[in-house]
Amino acid sequence: MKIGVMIQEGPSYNHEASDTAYKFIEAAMAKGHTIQGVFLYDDAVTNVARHMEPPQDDRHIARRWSELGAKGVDIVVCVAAAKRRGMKPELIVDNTRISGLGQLSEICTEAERVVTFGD
Amino acid sequence: MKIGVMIQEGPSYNHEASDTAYKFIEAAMAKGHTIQGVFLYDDAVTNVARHMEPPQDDRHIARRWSELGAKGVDIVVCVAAAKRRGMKPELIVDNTRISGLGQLSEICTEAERVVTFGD
Amino acid sequence: MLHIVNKSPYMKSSLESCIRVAQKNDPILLIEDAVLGAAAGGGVESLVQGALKNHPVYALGADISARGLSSLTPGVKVIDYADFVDLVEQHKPMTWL
Amino acid sequence: MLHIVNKSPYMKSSLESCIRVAQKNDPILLIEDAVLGAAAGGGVESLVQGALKNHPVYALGADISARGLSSLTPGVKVIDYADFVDLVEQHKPMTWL
Amino acid sequence: MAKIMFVNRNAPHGTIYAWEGLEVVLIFGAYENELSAVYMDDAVFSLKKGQDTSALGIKGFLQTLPVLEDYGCEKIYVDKESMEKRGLKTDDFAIPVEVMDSAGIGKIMEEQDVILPF
Amino acid sequence: MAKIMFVNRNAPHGTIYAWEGLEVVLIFGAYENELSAVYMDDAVFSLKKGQDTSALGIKGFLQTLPVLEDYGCEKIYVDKESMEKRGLKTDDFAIPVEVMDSAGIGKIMEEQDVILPF
Repeated sequence: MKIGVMIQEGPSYNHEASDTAYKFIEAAMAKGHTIQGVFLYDDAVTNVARHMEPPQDDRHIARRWSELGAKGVDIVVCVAAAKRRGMKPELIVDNTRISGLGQLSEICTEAERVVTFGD
Repeated sequence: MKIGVMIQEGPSYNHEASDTAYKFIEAAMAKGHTIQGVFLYDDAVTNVARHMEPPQDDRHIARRWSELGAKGVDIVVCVAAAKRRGMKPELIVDNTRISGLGQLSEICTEAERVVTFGD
Repeated sequence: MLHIVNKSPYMKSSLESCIRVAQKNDPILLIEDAVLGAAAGGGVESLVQGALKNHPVYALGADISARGLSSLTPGVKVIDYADFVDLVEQHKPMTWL
Repeated sequence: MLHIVNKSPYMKSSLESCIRVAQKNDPILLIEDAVLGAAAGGGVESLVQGALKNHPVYALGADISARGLSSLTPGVKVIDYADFVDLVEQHKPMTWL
Repeated sequence: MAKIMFVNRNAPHGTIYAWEGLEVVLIFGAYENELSAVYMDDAVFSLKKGQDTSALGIKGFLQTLPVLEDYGCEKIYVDKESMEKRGLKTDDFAIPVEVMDSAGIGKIMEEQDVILPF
Repeated sequence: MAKIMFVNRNAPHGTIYAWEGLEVVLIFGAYENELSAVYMDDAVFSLKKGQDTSALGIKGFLQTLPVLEDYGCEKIYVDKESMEKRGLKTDDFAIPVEVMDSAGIGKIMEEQDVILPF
């Protein structure tokens, strides 16, 4: 089944939303579902900040998304939200991309399910 | 009177906290009070993202803080929170600085009042 | 002590916790979404009326106007940012997020 | 339809709104801070018991363990992320933030 | 072609959600989908007449509400209980809406392909 | 020298506040202030024994609680009503606390120079 994911807030480390979304996606992929796209909206854009440096014994949220992107999951950062927060293209991790809300619309059209995580 | 301000969340644009804090500080300075320091904690660190580009007809939150800093207000960005969110020193606006929670402790000791704004 | 509340009492229990703990005559200031609690005729009006028996209750005018609230619970005083500063000068603040 | 709730019912009214709108037999899944509502013996237990009359109620095990909740309201089913995926496969989801 | 519904639950101005819940309509309107919006809980205040954000220094959205229909969001539902609990009447709203009870809201949600909360 | 109180009201793990409310004690402890902490509302769950965050993949803080005192935070108050409403008893907590009613919490708040909410 094609599943889309929107992370609406739950910016990196402040809310659990990013963690739940990641665990959900991992489990969905393990079951053979296709992730149609992960749309990072509002403050969720900070999930993929390239220069993120969490404490060494903590999870690395941006790296996790980048690795998921390397596996072929389309990770889309909302352009308007990114601009408001100073997240230029060179400041986001590899294997993710900046695009518009139109991408969320397409995810909603193509996916059979769309799950939202947020604050 | 010496007033300290902590902005605990309310990252730029997502919550009103940053706006209320700014309006409060403006009003306090207009009355002749001293702002002992503004401590940006947790997600509030995104308030001073250098590359922020809000829509042209909207307020520019980072520039506002930078201008306040230019007037001599000490605007301190929590180092641990900044690291978690990829906010390196070169990515924050002028007239603000990155430092530790010790600065918040000093604000609490020196200010006669400490007001918190947040989510 | 000045109690600052910023969450709508329709959605979050912060105002209730504040009222429960606040000492008699301590002022309570509603800002941001909390001003929705100051609108007259709503389901939380009795909560605010109860608070008014023991506390001066203020609401930030800029937030009231932004939400288009025309009729407020009698007794709630509308103030501006300068008055907010005066309240902080007179009382040590605690924010109920 | 699967109703996903992530806020503690002690602090925020999301679960109440969800229960009010959810159609009979629609499953309700408690995740993140919402699992606090699944703990037995608390003040929101009657809310959850009411929900159980009309809905299967699930709670995410990882969130339950993280909060050290040992005793849950009878009837609440503890599930893992894989079960969460299955619920989404079976029902279109709505998240009550 | 999907049936997409935006469920607005947050109060205006305290957070950006009310704003984004409208922004998303303006963009989604360019695609071939069937759009609708629900306003419930504190989001019913987002529809209120007379909102003036000038003293806050932030942008309002009263001018966006009347154009939602032009962008393909033809149905705007308001949850009756949320409205009444907040002492509001349909006259208080800046645009015409369809008031619906809890069961009705639950039913139209059930008919959607995708629900996005704001 | 100031009397500083950290008022914890948020649930553990869903947001970072519970964590930061402890982090701040570890740092403030290096300065000459009188520190105390209150746990009320959902934050009473932060003190619960047996929290195991391994399945979430995030760091817990049960090991931090017992050292708060060493960092100069000698008083840990729990709001009685919050605790009872959530079906918790002092036996459920990982550290010894002082349980206080609403009036008592209000009174000790009043005695502080600075209150920081988490």
